[in-house]
Amino acid sequence: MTSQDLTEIAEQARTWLEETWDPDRDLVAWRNLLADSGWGVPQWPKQWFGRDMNSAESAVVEQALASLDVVGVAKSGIRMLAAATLLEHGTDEQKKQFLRGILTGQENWCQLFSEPGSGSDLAGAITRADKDGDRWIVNGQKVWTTSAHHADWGLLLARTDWDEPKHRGLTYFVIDMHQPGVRVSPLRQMNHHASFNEVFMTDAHVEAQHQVGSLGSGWQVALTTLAHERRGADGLRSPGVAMDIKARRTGRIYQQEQVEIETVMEPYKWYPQRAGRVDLVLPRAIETGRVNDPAVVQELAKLIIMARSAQWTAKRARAAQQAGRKQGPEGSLGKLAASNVAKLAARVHTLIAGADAMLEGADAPLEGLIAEILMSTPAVSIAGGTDEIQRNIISERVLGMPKEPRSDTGPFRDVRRN
Amino acid sequence: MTSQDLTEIAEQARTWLEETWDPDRDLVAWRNLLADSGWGVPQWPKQWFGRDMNSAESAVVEQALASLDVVGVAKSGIRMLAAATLLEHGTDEQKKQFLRGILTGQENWCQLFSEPGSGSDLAGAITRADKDGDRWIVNGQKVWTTSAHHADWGLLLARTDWDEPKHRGLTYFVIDMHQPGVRVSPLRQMNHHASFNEVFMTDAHVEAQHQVGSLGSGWQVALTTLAHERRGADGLRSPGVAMDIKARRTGRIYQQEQVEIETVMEPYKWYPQRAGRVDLVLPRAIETGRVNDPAVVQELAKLIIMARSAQWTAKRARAAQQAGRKQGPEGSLGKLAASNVAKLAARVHTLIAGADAMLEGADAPLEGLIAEILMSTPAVSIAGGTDEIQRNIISERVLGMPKEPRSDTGPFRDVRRN
Amino acid sequence: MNTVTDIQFQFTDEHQQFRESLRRFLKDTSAVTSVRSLMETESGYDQQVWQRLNGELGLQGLIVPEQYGGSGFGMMEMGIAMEEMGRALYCGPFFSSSVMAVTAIDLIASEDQKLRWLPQIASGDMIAALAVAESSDSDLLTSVQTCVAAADDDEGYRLTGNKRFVVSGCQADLLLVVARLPGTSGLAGLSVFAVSADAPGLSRRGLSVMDRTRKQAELQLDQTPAELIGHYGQAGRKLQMVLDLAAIALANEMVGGAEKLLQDTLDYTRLRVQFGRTIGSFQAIKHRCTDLLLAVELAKSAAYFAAESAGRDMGTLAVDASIAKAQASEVYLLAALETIQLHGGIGFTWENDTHLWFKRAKSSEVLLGDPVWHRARLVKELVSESGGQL
Amino acid sequence: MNTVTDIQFQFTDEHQQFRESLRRFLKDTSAVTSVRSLMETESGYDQQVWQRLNGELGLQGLIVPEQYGGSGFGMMEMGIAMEEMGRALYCGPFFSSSVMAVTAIDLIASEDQKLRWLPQIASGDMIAALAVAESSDSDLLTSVQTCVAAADDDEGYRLTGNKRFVVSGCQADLLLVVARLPGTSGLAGLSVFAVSADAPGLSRRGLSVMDRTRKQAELQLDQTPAELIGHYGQAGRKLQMVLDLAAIALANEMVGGAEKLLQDTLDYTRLRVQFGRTIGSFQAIKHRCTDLLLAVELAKSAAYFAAESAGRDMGTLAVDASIAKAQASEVYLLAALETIQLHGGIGFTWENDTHLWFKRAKSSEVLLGDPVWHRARLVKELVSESGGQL
Repeated sequence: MTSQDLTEIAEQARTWLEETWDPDRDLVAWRNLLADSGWGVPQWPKQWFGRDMNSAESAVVEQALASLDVVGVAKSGIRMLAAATLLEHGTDEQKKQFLRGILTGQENWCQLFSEPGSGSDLAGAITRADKDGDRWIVNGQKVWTTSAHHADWGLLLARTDWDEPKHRGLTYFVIDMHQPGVRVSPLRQMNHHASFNEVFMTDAHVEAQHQVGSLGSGWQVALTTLAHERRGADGLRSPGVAMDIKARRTGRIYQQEQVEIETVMEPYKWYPQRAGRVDLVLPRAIETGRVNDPAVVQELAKLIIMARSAQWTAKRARAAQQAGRKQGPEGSLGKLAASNVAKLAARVHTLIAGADAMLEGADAPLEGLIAEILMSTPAVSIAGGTDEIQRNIISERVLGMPKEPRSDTGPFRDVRRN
Repeated sequence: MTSQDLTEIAEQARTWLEETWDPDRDLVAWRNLLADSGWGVPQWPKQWFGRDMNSAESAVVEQALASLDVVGVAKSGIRMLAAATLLEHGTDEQKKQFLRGILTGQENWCQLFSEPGSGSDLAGAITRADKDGDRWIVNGQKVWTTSAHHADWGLLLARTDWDEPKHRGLTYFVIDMHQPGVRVSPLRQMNHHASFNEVFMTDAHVEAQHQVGSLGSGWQVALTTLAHERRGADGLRSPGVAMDIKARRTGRIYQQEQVEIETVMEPYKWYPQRAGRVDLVLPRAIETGRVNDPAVVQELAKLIIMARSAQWTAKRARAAQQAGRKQGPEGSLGKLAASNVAKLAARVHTLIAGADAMLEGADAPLEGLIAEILMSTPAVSIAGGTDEIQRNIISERVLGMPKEPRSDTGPFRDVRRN
Repeated sequence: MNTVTDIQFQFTDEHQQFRESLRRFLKDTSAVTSVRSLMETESGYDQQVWQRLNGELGLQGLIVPEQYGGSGFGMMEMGIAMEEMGRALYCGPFFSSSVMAVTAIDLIASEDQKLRWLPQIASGDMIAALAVAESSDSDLLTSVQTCVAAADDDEGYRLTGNKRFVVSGCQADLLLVVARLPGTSGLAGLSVFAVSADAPGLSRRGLSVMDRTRKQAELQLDQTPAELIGHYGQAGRKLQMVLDLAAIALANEMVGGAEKLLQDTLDYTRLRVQFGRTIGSFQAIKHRCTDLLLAVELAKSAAYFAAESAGRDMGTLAVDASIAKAQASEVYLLAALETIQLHGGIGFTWENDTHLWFKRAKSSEVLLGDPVWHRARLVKELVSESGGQL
Repeated sequence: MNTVTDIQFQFTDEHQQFRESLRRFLKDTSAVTSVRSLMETESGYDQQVWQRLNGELGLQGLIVPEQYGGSGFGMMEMGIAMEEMGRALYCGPFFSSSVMAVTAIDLIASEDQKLRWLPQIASGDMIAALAVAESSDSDLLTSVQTCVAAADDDEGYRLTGNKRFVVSGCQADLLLVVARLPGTSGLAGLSVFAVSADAPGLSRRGLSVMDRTRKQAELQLDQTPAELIGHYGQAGRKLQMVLDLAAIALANEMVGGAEKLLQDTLDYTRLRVQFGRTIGSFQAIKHRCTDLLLAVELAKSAAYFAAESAGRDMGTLAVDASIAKAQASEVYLLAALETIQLHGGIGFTWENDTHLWFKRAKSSEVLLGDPVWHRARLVKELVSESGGQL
């Protein structure tokens, strides 16, 4: 790949965009054009709305879109996880049925993996799918399902064979969320938000043609989804569109997109508080005068040191990656570091707030923001894999420490479970 | 038991002591008298130098001895562990041979349990004893043996059967330390002291009659020794004779006893520093002016709070015991608490010392005492069972949490080891 | 028996019986379902249970001297009561009325005032609250700015100022308000005044608190008529003792809550299976539970010691209170965080009960002085004891 | 390539080669057996290795500008060198001479002085040391009391006072001594003076230090003749920069040591079998090693960042240095304590090597300011940056 080629690609994309892009188009109509042109997801295969491009090439295209502030294909929520999974493991029929709706944003998705009995141990799912003629009958309960209440389709992991070992008895399906056998119920959190749902499936149906991957390969297929989920989690943290660009925008497509973003981002609006809002700590300490207490200063400093070091560690990992070096341990520590930062931030916010830490809502500092931090930070060390699971994984994969003896081998039927 | 009886016993002991005690007697001669009278170890059986007394009765006798400042039988070192083990598991012949020498202090003992390959896992000992006609041939290495260099006899745990499971292939012996096959080598610590030894046994001999308990019962016998060791560890922490009493003493027996004590206590002289010397912290902070730094004050306060709470927890356990209530969790936490206190104390001593924490010896604060604290506290969480082992034990025995799956069952020959 | 007897931690069989009967009572009357429904009400407590608490256990007058209609018990018994209430997250104005207000009246009020108020408080018929704090500052007394002035008619006094964080302030019939003589600072010039709940110039408002199981109020006083309690401008030292006794009671409540959380965690880890094993069999979990046990037991010892010692030696009250409160604050919060963590996702839900205790822990941490303040004061007291200077 | 490029952490292949060649060199010349024998000698280092360090790697002049005979590299390269030396516990006056003294001369001295001293230091022929501290106080500069007076003969100056904790002070040929104009305080009135090792009125004595792998000295100066470096009484701010650069170098050394200890621990837990399993397979040990890894990696990032940033933006030097030093101090000590603990009894013996690094960690923790001081300063700098007042 020479930079010559890249320049050509950029040129080509820009030409098409300049001809086609119109901010007053309808959002779905535009995205259909994007999908058909292959410029919306150039890294996808040619026969499926893409252009078979590598990451360097598609980065160039992305830049071309960004430079014109063009609205892209729908990427929010877990739709891109669904797409990646279907592209890798789906049948042509499935790709034909689902990929376009994913890109246009007309159909929403959710992920049905976690269960009340299998939080850390996802492969221990006991939601069952039993074959009944041409379809599957699904019974069980899923949990922690973001956006299940406006999802059209669900990525479902269900047990189809109880005699195989745990990881080998699962099958992966796409389930229609709009059917009587599926009930979605919001799950309120201790911080008053309700970002997740429980999903109850009682004799719910899945068509045989909506099985993804072969029978019993569900765990392998799920790993694809999970790998993309991790990448997506990084994406969530990336900065959005700059304010000045936003201010310049006119056109109904932007309004339509904004509505879409607000709906999708609704469950995540407390996430910055969950992370501890380290940015607020120094200004708060100055404004309350607590910065004059050397005991408070020590804790404040510990937090700033930890938070900056965590950022630097992430940068160090990216720099090494960009320089083409193999990943060192620094690349695996982000989640654990974030968890420590959030915990310490809650301590420091309490120290600064003093008795005001007892308040919430309008009476509380920053109109309840501090209270939201204090009530939300405990989630960081749990959501998306507990700190304990993180430590297991890092100790084995990064430090190369030996695995513990396992207690869950053998036929799943005989494995102890909740 | 009425208090009438107890008064009578006290009277009886006092009468005998007043008749017999003479501080100008020779130490060994006096202890022989004590042993023969049964007043030296009244809780021991009548036929073995005791009076079959219960703990309330023997406490009364002990008080009578103390009130006259009478020198008691030799109790130092691990001789009382040897005695307790022999009394419970030894043959009459063994008791006859060893008990008197233990009480008079003429013979010294050491404990040969730990090995380089079995520190936390004492029952994993691989020192072997092989039967050779009328005696046992011992080969192997022991470690962490206090006072091995002036011991006459050793309490030895050795493997006699490699086909039995770990805990069942061990046998307990008394080994003569004065023989060519036994070599004692001091083990220097990072704090410059050398309180322990390595003991190398190469074709060392043990007479058949010096086997304690039955073949293969070594672990059971060792548990007796270890139970008394824990009690002894508490004893080590108990206050010695008050200074004013010491000052009043005249008589050669006291001098002889003093020499004995100094020899025996030599390996332990850094133990107060190992525990962190919390007593020094506030005076040092005041004297250095560091008490004026609010950041230092916070750490100081944390230490004082932890140390006092640990003391109170021990008192609470004793009070409950004395009130006849069954032991609560508070009784099992002393060692872990002491370990946390020592760790924090080292931090606080460093904070107070500032750059002086780099020094040792005469240049250093308190003539090196602070340096000794800093170099000794890391031992608290290891010696006598690591914190990790403590946590395993407490979680299972006190909290009733389930055991982990074991990897060391089956014939010892097949168990993975160092 | 000729054994060395420790003077501390002398819980008797009667203490044990008291604890057990209270625990039974609270199990019946303060189940978590009740707590959940009460916390959403305005008053925040069940009037009937409050009456039974007096009728069946005489608890409201636990530390009220017998001559004023109470049971005449001390802080050790109060410690037990608070510990059990903390365990059950009992919702009611007990801490405010029967601990803070009773202690203040008992230490500061005149004989006449005691006769007027204590019997009613002891019977549970009157609810009283102590209003000290005005800001987020941990140094409650020195930060008092509410001002007292003699009334125009020369009868009584008038108070002007704002009070915050008044525990059960909206529920109280009688408000004990700390105010300062103009021009004074620190502990000097402080007095306590009685203000009737319907006094003119008083407005009360429920604060929006994170811990809904313990209501707090904001008071605004504007030339509000008030009756002096005790001697004019000289209550500073006594008030510090009142706050210390309250902190000790609170510390006992907190260790009760912490122990309850530890127990929940142990129960859960013994039941919850992941990877074919109960999670309580994983070594990392076992070690953390052990560390939590250690923390809770140390905090209990300090809370018990302070309560027992308060009945014997008021000279060490400040030190004991600060040790107990600082430590209970850290440990209760730790217990709450560990309980959430070891429950996994479910521990973060509203449906799971842990957050109720978490919010009580968070709240108690900063009520009556945060741990940093208590630690600083502890060392200050020890240094002055030791004759050193700080 | 069209990807966002981070400006930090740009280690090049040349950096990697430099690191590797130094690591190989130290593996050969600074094996722990050598360290053990050198630390018991008076000079504390191997003269031959010192010469090879210059001859083969040109290390002594690493950050000496090229016009003075050095390699003209920056703190990023120095960070690598120090990290590798910390890993190997290299014994020699490198930190003193090639970091502290070179930086001081480079930032403060006149052209003439640079020409006189830097080439000799760069070649390893002259060893220089910087003498600042006089007490245990972490605020090295403000606590300077060593006094300067004009010499009677009006030629040069005379210094009187005591210096402590002078790294390689007994090994140095040239001593750079910080002294104060009478009547000044804080950073005002400070100068640096060159004092020859054989100057009259100077006596040197090796301090008895816990970390025998890095010698320290006490200096007594009694009317000792000295040559002024730079401008009279105006070196305060520059000296603070020198100390910050030294702290950054030290932080890099420390993370090298910490990483070495982590590696030792991992190696040991993978080999050591107890209860029929390697202890590294026990979950509690795995989690602790992971937490240690996290700590070490964060500290490395901060140390690397500070070193790299020092070459780019001296405006954030104080902040970067304090972050790096405070964190490296905590982490190195943690690593040492965990390494001892996870080795069990053997980890506490003299025979095991861990204590050598433990003592270096303990020592580095309080050298050039303890973590409490650095944290306080960090916040002070950030507040003043943000325009707030402290």
